[in-house]
Amino acid sequence: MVKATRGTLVKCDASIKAMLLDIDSKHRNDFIIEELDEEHVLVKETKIAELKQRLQSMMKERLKEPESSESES
Amino acid sequence: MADSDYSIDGEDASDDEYVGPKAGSSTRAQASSGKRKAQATEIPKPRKLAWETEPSEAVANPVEAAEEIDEEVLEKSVQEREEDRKRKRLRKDTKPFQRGIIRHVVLVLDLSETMLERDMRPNRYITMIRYTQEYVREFFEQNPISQMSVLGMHDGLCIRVSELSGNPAEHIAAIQGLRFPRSLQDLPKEPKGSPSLQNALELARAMLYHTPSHGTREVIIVFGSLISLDPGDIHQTIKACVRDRIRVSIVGMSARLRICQEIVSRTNAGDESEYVIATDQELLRELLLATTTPPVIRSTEDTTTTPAESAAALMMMGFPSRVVEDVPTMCACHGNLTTGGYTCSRCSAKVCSLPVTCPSCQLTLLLSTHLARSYHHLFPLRNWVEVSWERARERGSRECVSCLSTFPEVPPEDVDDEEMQDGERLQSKMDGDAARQRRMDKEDSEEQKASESARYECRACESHFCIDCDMFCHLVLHNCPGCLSMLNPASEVQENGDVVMTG
Amino acid sequence: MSASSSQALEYLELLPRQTHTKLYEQPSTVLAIFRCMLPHLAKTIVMAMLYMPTPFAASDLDAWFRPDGKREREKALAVLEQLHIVVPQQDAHRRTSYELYPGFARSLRQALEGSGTHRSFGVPSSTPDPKRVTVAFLDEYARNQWENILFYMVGSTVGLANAGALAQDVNEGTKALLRAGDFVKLAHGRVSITRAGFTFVLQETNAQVWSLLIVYLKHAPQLSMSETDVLSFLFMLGSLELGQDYTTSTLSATQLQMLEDLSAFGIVYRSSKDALTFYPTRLAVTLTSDSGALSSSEPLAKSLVSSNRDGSAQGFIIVETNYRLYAYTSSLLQIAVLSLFTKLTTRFPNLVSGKLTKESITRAVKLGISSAQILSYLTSHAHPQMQKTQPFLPPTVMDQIRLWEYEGERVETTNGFLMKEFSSESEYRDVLSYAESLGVLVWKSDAKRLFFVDRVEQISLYLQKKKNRSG
Amino acid sequence: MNGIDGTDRQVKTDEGPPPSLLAVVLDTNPHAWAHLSSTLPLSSCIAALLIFINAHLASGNGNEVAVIASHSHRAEWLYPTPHTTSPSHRSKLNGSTSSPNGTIKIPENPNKYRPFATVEQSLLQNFSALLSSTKEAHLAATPTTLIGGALSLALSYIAKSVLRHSPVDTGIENPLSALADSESSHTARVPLTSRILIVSVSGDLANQYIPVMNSIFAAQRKRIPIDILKLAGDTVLLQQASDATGGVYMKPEQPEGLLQYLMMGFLPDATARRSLVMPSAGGVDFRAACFCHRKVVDIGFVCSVCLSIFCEPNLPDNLCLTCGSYLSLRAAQTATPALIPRKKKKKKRAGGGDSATPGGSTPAGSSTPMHL
Repeated sequence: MVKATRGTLVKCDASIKAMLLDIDSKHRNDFIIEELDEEHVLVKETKIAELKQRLQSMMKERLKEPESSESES
Repeated sequence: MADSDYSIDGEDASDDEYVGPKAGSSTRAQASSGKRKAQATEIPKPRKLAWETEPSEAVANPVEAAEEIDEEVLEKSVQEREEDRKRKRLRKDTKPFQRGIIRHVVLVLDLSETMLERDMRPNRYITMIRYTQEYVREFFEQNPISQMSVLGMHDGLCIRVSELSGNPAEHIAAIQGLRFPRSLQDLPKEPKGSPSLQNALELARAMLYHTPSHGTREVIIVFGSLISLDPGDIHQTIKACVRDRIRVSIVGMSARLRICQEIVSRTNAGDESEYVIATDQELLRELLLATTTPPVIRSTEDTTTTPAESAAALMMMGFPSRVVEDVPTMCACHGNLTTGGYTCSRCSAKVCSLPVTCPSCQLTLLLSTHLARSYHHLFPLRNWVEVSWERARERGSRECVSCLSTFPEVPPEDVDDEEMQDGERLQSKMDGDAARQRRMDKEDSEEQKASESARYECRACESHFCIDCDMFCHLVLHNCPGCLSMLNPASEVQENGDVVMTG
Repeated sequence: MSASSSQALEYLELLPRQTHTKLYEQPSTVLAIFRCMLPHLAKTIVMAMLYMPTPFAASDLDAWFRPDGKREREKALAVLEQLHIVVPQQDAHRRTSYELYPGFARSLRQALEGSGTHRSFGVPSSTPDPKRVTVAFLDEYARNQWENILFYMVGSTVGLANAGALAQDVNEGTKALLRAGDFVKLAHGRVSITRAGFTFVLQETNAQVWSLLIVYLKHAPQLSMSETDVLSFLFMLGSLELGQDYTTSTLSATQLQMLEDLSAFGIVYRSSKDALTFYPTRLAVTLTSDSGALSSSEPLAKSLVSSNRDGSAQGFIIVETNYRLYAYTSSLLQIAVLSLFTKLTTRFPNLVSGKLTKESITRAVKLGISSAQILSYLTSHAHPQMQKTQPFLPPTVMDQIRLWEYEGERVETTNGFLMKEFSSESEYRDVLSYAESLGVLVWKSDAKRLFFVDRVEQISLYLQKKKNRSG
Repeated sequence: MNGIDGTDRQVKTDEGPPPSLLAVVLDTNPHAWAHLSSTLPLSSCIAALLIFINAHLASGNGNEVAVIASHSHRAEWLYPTPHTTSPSHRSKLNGSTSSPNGTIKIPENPNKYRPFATVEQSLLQNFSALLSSTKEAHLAATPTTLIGGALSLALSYIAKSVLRHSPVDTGIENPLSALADSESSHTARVPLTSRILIVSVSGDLANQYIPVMNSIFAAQRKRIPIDILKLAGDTVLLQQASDATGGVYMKPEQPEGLLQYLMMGFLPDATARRSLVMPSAGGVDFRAACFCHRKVVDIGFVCSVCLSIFCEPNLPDNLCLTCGSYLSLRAAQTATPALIPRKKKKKKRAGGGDSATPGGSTPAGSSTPMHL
């Protein structure tokens, strides 16, 4: 029988996926429903906002962004 | 011959040489109009007589500069100036001249090193190649039953780019082949050396030598150089061209050359308007496209009466039907397998596209629509005249007849004016329309410019049109919606199938 | 179909069959649905079937379409079936044919022919109104009301000092509705705008109106109003004539109640609460006509947005390749919207200037505004001078805005459904190709027999049908 | 959420089909309708046409319509109404119709969608005015209809509407650019797609061959398809029109079912037609009819001056019947402006002046080919 699972499809590159899995494993696997392939993950629809936020903060601490010197004007 | 006579221009006009479809005619007409007006007021002659006298008058008048316009131009509003510009693009002359519908044209391209000049982008050569392809397409659109050949002036010689034929695809492919050769052995024909006008004219003359007499023989030269490196006396060649009634038009890209001027004026019975200079790319394109209009047939000086041996001829032509086949068969023209095509009405050979000369029996095959495409050259739509406020009031027109867009409101007139006008109207009635005729003559003779009331009137049906419809009807449609929307009693007289109501 | 009507279409599609049936009783509703909800080919199909004496055989329908038009055909038919406009049937020989839903067909015919006595296109007031108002007044009224609503949402967020003063005209009902629609939220007694709210503000007026009305519709049952009544009244409003007064005597109680709310939005105008007539404003009459498609009404619809009082309803924004932005406007609302994603520096009486910077864009992205929204806003309000180039905005700026967004957003998300556990390869292929033809397919994995769709209703219908057929 | 790549934005901006302008040319030739009256009276045809027009207006919000009657003695606007006496501006747009002040008062009808009522009302009124202005004399004067005039009106109206829709034109501040590409301004943001529908009942239209042909070429150039619904009679001319412009051609067996033909065959606009199979004229006869006996000919003889076609080479006095030029028959027999192979050329030149090139003499420009 065909089953339809509600969720949010997240498309990202492999490095981001690794970070997502990392976040997931640290939070009782509360986010990810299913890993689909290298670049796609199925995430609970209700949790997507939180996941994004966590990803953002994780990126901030891990990646040192080049200081943008936009304010030349 | 002035532009004013819009009635039938009979045999009597033939002793006057035609000035040319381009700029020349208008200025001259303007010069003559003043005089004619004076004369017309004195003697209210019957219609025909009034303009019959004109040709001699016009010829007697030297071409005068049209300086009087300047003052008016300053006063014009922006809107009017825009309309002005638009109307300039209209054909200057819409008299129903006999035109050479069946044309034989040799297009000569300059492939000398001056074409590498970069004043046009990316250079003259590439610009020319690009525009001539467009030109060929438009040429056959306008002249479907004509023939063309392309030559190139390259390194002192004149090379044959494509043979005389009526298939635009062949010419376009050949012109493209100049830059991007079709076979690997050929090198691209990059511009090289000097051009030779004499060689080009000789070759063109040879190509046109056997064309039938009912068609025109034209050479159109795109010339970018300032020299011509000739092996012999070019004046002899020019003489030979005149003898073979070849007409040469030259589109130059550099300064005016004396020799070009001479070639053009000698081969065009003294008319130099066929020698034009393109100062930029846009102009080059425009000037090229201007030559797609069939040329006016000019009578020679010595033939005052109908010549014993007329050049006009009755041509046999086939009107094949389209066939659709289930199994592909070979076409006679290219040897390709096709599932459909046309079969020659005489020998049943299958050809794949029209118009074409039947490859097996030499019958000209075409569709009736191809002939119809040329009709608007033969029966051109007359230019519409500007409408004064007075006239607009008289007609009470409020919107364009064909597109129903509203005209600007007619300004209120003074009571005095009205009375005067009434009187005038009465007067004009008594004169048997002479006054109106006169006014129209005047309007007609002037250059096409914007109308103060934004209305343009067709003289035949007296309908008023807006500028956009004016442009559309003259450049694209070639019909007058006003005339065609009324049953013209005159049209019933001619049962010939070529009823022309587009006055 | 524009973005605005597709919202309404989505809402309509989700309605149950009974609601559809009831809706289709009114010719004006049917006509409005036909005019602005259906995809173009669906209209063609409906019109072809409307006067057809027999059901339209599926094989004939196939033959009518070109082979490469299959995808469009499936899409059109899916929408029609979803809305219960077309009913598929099977005859004894198991051949499928389609028929129009009789009620829909009857109403559409009445609408086209102008027959019947349904009086659903609005009954004009028979007595001349002594206090007749002009179209200009109605436009002004509508613009004021609508701008107040927008300003209420935007003003406080960007912290304009006099925001409160301007927003006081917004009545409590409207405020509650905005909160219910999750466009704004109250935090510490202050109104602040939400993501959905930003999306809302950046839309074109017509789409805004529909967004708000759909929220209104969703909450209609709570106010003990019947959804059908509300919907058909809205559709009727769309077919009215601007500047004409209509009588309220033929309206139902629900509709009378609605009138009050709608006049608060600026969609209709009533001279007083118990007036016997009402005037639809431009917001109402353009409800069912895409303002974007109409060249002449476009500036009018825009004039509702841009409060350039000098009447230039044209665009006013100039963006230079160096990211500088100049906006010829004095409207507080426009300035507020601009300041959502621009670093504004100077303000003159008729001009504000600023710069698109990385910070300003990322800030906007964080608030939930997408780069596409920013770009479409800038494009649709580009100054005529900018409109001469194609595209209107400098490509470098467009690319940079997108890049700034993606820098912050490293993932792309799509809400929807994962289809799995297909019993056989053929079943998987079949459903997959159906989803593909509907255009709902987002991702698939042939190896795992999985695919992801963003809409599931039609697919589940399809599966059900399949089951019935086989079972 | 939104797509990552920039193409998504593009798709979003140009949604929906462009507005479409339908110009209907209704052939109201009284003679032909008299023949048809038993199967399909004119009144029911107009009723069907009105429903069709409403359906067209409903199919797109920007859709517009124009109706022209091609009557026996004149071609007349039915919609929009021309205002010859009182100035008033109409809006022909479907969405917002301002009431024309004065001339036509549309009674308020709560059962009718307002834009539909406007079209219907003015169409019927103009039509009855046209009928009442038709006199016996007009009917006696001609058995045919002014399709050429009606087509010309429709084409210029469409040309103007297209101009109005292109933003190039609205930008009054840049007349130069408007000028530069008034011929090729197809880059308009909201381009208007237009088509012409001719509901034709008249048979022979040959008396308007040239105007109709000119119209066909204009339509071809502007890419305006001409659809033909032939209820009675038969003319090759209209078949050619639809074939050359890529329009629909239908000649229904049962004219009673007019409405269904209209709804199915003629309603789809250019956007929809891309994915539909539309009926076309099929085998079109492109053979010409000769000007002398109106015989359809396979091989004809064409006057080189005015391009008149004759079925036989023996003309009285060898003068062209149309333009009166003297025509040499020799060319007709030896035929063809054919290319002579190069080999022969040398031989001929050696042989001296072949008669094919009469030295020096140009064709006589004595006669002009037309009657005004």
